[in-house]
Amino acid sequence: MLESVEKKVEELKRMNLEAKALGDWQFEVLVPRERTAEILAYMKATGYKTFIHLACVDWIDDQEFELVYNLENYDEKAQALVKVRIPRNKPEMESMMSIWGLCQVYEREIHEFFGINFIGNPNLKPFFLDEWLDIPPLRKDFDTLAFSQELFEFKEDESHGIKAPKRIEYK
Amino acid sequence: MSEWKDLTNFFRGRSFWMLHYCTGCGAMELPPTMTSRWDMERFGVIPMATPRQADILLVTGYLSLKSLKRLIYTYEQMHAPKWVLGFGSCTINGGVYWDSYNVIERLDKYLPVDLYIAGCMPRPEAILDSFKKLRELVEKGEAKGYEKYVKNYEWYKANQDRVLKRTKPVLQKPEEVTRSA
Amino acid sequence: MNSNIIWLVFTPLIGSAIAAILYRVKFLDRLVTFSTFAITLLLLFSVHVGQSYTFNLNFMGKIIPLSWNVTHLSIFMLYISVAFGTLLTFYSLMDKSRMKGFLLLLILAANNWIFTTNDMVGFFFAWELMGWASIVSVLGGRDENSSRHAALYYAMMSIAGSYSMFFGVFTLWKLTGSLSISTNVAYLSSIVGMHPWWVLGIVSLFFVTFMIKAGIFPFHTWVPMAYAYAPDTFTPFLSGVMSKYGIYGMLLFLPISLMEKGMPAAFGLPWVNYIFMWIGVTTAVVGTVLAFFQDDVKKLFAYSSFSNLGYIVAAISLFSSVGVTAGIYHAFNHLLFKGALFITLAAVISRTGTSKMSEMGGLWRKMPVTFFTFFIGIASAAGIPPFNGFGSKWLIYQAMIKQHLPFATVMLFLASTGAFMYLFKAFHSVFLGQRSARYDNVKEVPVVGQIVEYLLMFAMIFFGVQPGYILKPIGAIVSSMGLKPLPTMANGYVTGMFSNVYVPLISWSLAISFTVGFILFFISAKHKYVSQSDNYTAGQIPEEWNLTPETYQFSWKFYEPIEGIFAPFFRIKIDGFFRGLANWTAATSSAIKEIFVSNAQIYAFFAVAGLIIFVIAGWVA
Amino acid sequence: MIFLKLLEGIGVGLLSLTVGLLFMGLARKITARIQRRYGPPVLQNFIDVFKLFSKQSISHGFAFDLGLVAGVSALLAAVVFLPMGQINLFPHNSSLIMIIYLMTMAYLGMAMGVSSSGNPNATIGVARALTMMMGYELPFAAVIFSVYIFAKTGSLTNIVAAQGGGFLNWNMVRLPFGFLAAEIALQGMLGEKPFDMAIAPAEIASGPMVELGGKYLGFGMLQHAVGIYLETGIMVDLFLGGASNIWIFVTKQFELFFIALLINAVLPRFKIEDGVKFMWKVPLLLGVIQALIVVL
Repeated sequence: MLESVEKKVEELKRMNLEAKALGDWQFEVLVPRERTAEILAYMKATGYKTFIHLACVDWIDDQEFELVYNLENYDEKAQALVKVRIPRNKPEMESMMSIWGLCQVYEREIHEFFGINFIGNPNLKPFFLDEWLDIPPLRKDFDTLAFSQELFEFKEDESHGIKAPKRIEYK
Repeated sequence: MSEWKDLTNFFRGRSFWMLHYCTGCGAMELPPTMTSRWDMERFGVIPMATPRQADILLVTGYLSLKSLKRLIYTYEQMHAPKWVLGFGSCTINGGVYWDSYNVIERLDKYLPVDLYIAGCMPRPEAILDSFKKLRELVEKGEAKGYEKYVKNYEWYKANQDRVLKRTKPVLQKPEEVTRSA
Repeated sequence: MNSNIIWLVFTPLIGSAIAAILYRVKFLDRLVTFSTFAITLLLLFSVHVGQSYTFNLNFMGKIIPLSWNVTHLSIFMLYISVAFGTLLTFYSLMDKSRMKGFLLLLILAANNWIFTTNDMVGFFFAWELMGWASIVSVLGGRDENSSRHAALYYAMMSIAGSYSMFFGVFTLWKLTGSLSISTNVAYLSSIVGMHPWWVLGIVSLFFVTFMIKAGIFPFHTWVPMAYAYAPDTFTPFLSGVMSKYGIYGMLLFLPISLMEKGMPAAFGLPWVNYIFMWIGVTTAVVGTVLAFFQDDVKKLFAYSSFSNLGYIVAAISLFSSVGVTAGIYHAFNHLLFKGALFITLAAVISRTGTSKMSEMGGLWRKMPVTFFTFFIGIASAAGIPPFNGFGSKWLIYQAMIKQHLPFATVMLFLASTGAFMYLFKAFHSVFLGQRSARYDNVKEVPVVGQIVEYLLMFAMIFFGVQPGYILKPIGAIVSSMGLKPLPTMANGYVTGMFSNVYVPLISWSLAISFTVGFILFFISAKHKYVSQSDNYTAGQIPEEWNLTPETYQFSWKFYEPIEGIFAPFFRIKIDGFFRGLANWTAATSSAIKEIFVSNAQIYAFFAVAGLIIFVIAGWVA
Repeated sequence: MIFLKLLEGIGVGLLSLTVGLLFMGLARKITARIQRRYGPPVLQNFIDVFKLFSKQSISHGFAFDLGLVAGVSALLAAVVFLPMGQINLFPHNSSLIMIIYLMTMAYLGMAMGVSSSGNPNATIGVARALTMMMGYELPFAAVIFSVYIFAKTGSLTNIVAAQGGGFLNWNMVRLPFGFLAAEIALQGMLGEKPFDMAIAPAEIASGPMVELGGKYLGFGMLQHAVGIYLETGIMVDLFLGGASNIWIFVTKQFELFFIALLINAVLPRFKIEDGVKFMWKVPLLLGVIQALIVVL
């Protein structure tokens, strides 16, 4: 494990955050929503200058969305995952555009696919999907098979051997 | 007059100018088909730069709703007679994207497909075979997709509008949609 | 004694007076102008070669003989200028600009005077009248500020030219005691073998004036400004007719000529002619290159005029029978096609209200007659057979090659190819491409304008297919200058030194091949017409991109790659040279003023020194 | 008599179309062989043209129609003045400059047609083609005028006649620098690589041809065919001593075209300004050297 990663994890733990190393060069840190801006600014100031990606995970059993800010430190060759959990019934989050202007695009995308509202982002217009009127498609409660069958008019046809596909259950 | 038609069909079948709509992985199969290993120019098939010049439209792979719109626009800019070749299982039934909310399943609901090439992806041999098959169909005067499209334009248009110009949610009722502006 | 010659001068003057009274009523003003032009054209039929008239003007006790003499050249120039003027004034009947008819008539009077006079006083006076009337005419342009600036610049250049000519006239008068042009030219011809440098100096004084008026490099700087900012219906006259005064003057003095022995030769030409030829070639190339990058369509064609005059100068400077024929022929052709182009531009500008090419486009559906006139105009200007510009360009190449001047010919060929480029740029930017929505209601010019356009189209094709009608009078001019005229064959032939071109044959060939082409076009499968926005756009519909016709029109930075190649040459500014000269003159004049106002002793010193110089000069002379 | 000339003229036009299309087919075949492919049938281009004329098409208005027809017709009108072997319809009227200016009409027509469609790609292609034209016309003009001065005549018939009497009298041997310069200029004239910026399919969607389909594209192809015939024909008359009969003439044309083809098969594309600069450096220098040799 990289020494700097170890150090960073210790440092973050001292700041009352849940942090743990995930591998030799990667660690994650769980941040409460109201401290996100502070921690991200801190990370940026201490070497993790590059914002790579913003991801979102829909933990439907916990009724929570998890936003993952993926940061990179190219000097140390280390990576940080800053995770923020927000409640699913009130999907709201502060925009991090003041720290990385690049966040604008990712937040716009997350808004489109998960319906999370980013406060302070000026442009959250739909980006990929044309004329989307259903619930955001990457939420776990969105039934994509049913949607597909409904929209594209799937019909079973025994004579041509077209059968309804089986739903795959993930465990 | 029928001899004249046969003659034109004979020439048309031997000079397919192709517009390849490279959406998916199928585009990868075309370079070997064009170059020295398989050389489709033997059959008079050469790639063209714009739909105005092309005779056949090769849809190489899955089509998202967004690219379907462009494909229809492209198809309508081509000059008759024109033919559509559906390429790989994605154009037949959606392929691996069978349950995707944003990838269409059957291309021939929206455009008149004259010939499907099965496979995921089809090999260059299959592509060459399809050209030969299409040539036979054209010579017999059976490949009439463009006429079908004109004749059944309302049906095609309705299908296109159903997926491209949605006015209400597909699954949910409007009040259920929780979506902030 | 043929007094009908001076009526050529008086009729326009009378018309001018009437028009000046009526100038507030625009239509009457235009009508009087047109009728005067038409009457002058009719009067011309009574004027014949060889007629002359003399009138002794008693000016404060001195007898100044004013004489008129009609030569082959003058009758030719009179016919083409007055006929074109008549056409132009007929077109101007519906003109709404601030152009004043009486000024045009003053220019006509001067025009007739210049082309017929045989005395230098009359020539100088008419030259001044023409100059000042045209300067005031330039003031009436659409953009008041720019046209004022352009007129001022033009006036400055004109004044410089007038001084130069005045000194020339004065020197000649002092030398020979005669004011007759033909006498003086004969005198100069007789002494050129002994004193080539003197003759060169005197002739240069006149040539500077002519070069300024014709806008030859390096005196071209006023041309683009004056042409671009003059009233739209005056520019055709400015470019078509008025630039030819310079050429006419040069043709008067060329026979002197510098062809006599005693001058060192270069490449089979007297070196003065050789240098003059290169000035012409430079003019042609510089004009072409500058024309590429203009956005103002009138400016573009102003540079084009400038370039074409370079052709003419290069041709006549050879002073061979082919060269002079080609030069005069090109002068006529240039008058016709450039006049037609500027008239169509006036039509377009009157309908669109702009002369910026980047703001136009796609007008061909709305103005088909204008479009076709413009099309034939640029085909002529590019020298495409069977239209009228072909014969003269072809003859110019023949003349150059006969003198074994391949490099100059190649440069002229470059100018010709370049001409095709900028002509197409103008053609595309004005008429082809996407039409902006604000021109949806643009209409074709009124019937009067259309008649003129049809006539011009007819003339461009007719004189292209039947060059003999022009080449025969030019043959007479050439032989009157003491050169062997080109053999005249049937009307359709253009005969050069190396080969002939029978233009009607080309026309027939074209007619048959077009017929075949259209037969093929109509028997093959059907086509249907679509709107201008139905374009291939990589699958995207232009509205989705928020594309408007204006943004979808390619007319800005049309020849950017070429611009990069020529960029180093753009740092040289001829304009800057003249500005520097003006500043220098101002500084010098104030320094000289110091001499007179500061100290009586210094003044006396300079006066004595000047006297001594005069005495010595007189003794030497 | 006139009727006979008319028939001959039409025959010459058909001949030039046939030979041009055949050359294009051979070009595809040879290029394929260089790339180790089998290649299309030699007559593939005839099939293509026939198909194109049988297709329906769209037009952008009468200027579009007129322009495309003018593109072929003006070249066909020019080709009858070209002396080719024993076929020389108008021996007293074959001025080279006249033929070149007549060809310009075809380019003007084509440019007008495609630009009136309102597609900016087409206009960009035309602007590139004209820029390139400025590049290659300059060395070509230098060569033409050298030949003029050398042969003391401007008529192609006489230029051919002056080269009679064996291989050593050909201008190719007499004026080697000029021939090289003209050969490079020919590459630009034919629009072959490395000078094919005008029809760059990947950048500007085949440039001038972007809006052409059906018979309009057919006219475009025919124009290219006649263009090949005319340009190589002029070169044969200028440098290869003409020919005694049409078969030798076409063979000589094909030799020139074959060289252009080989260069085309192996070279990538110039940038437009580099293309013009190249033309104004190497071939122009050669042409100027030739002109100097001729004049001095």
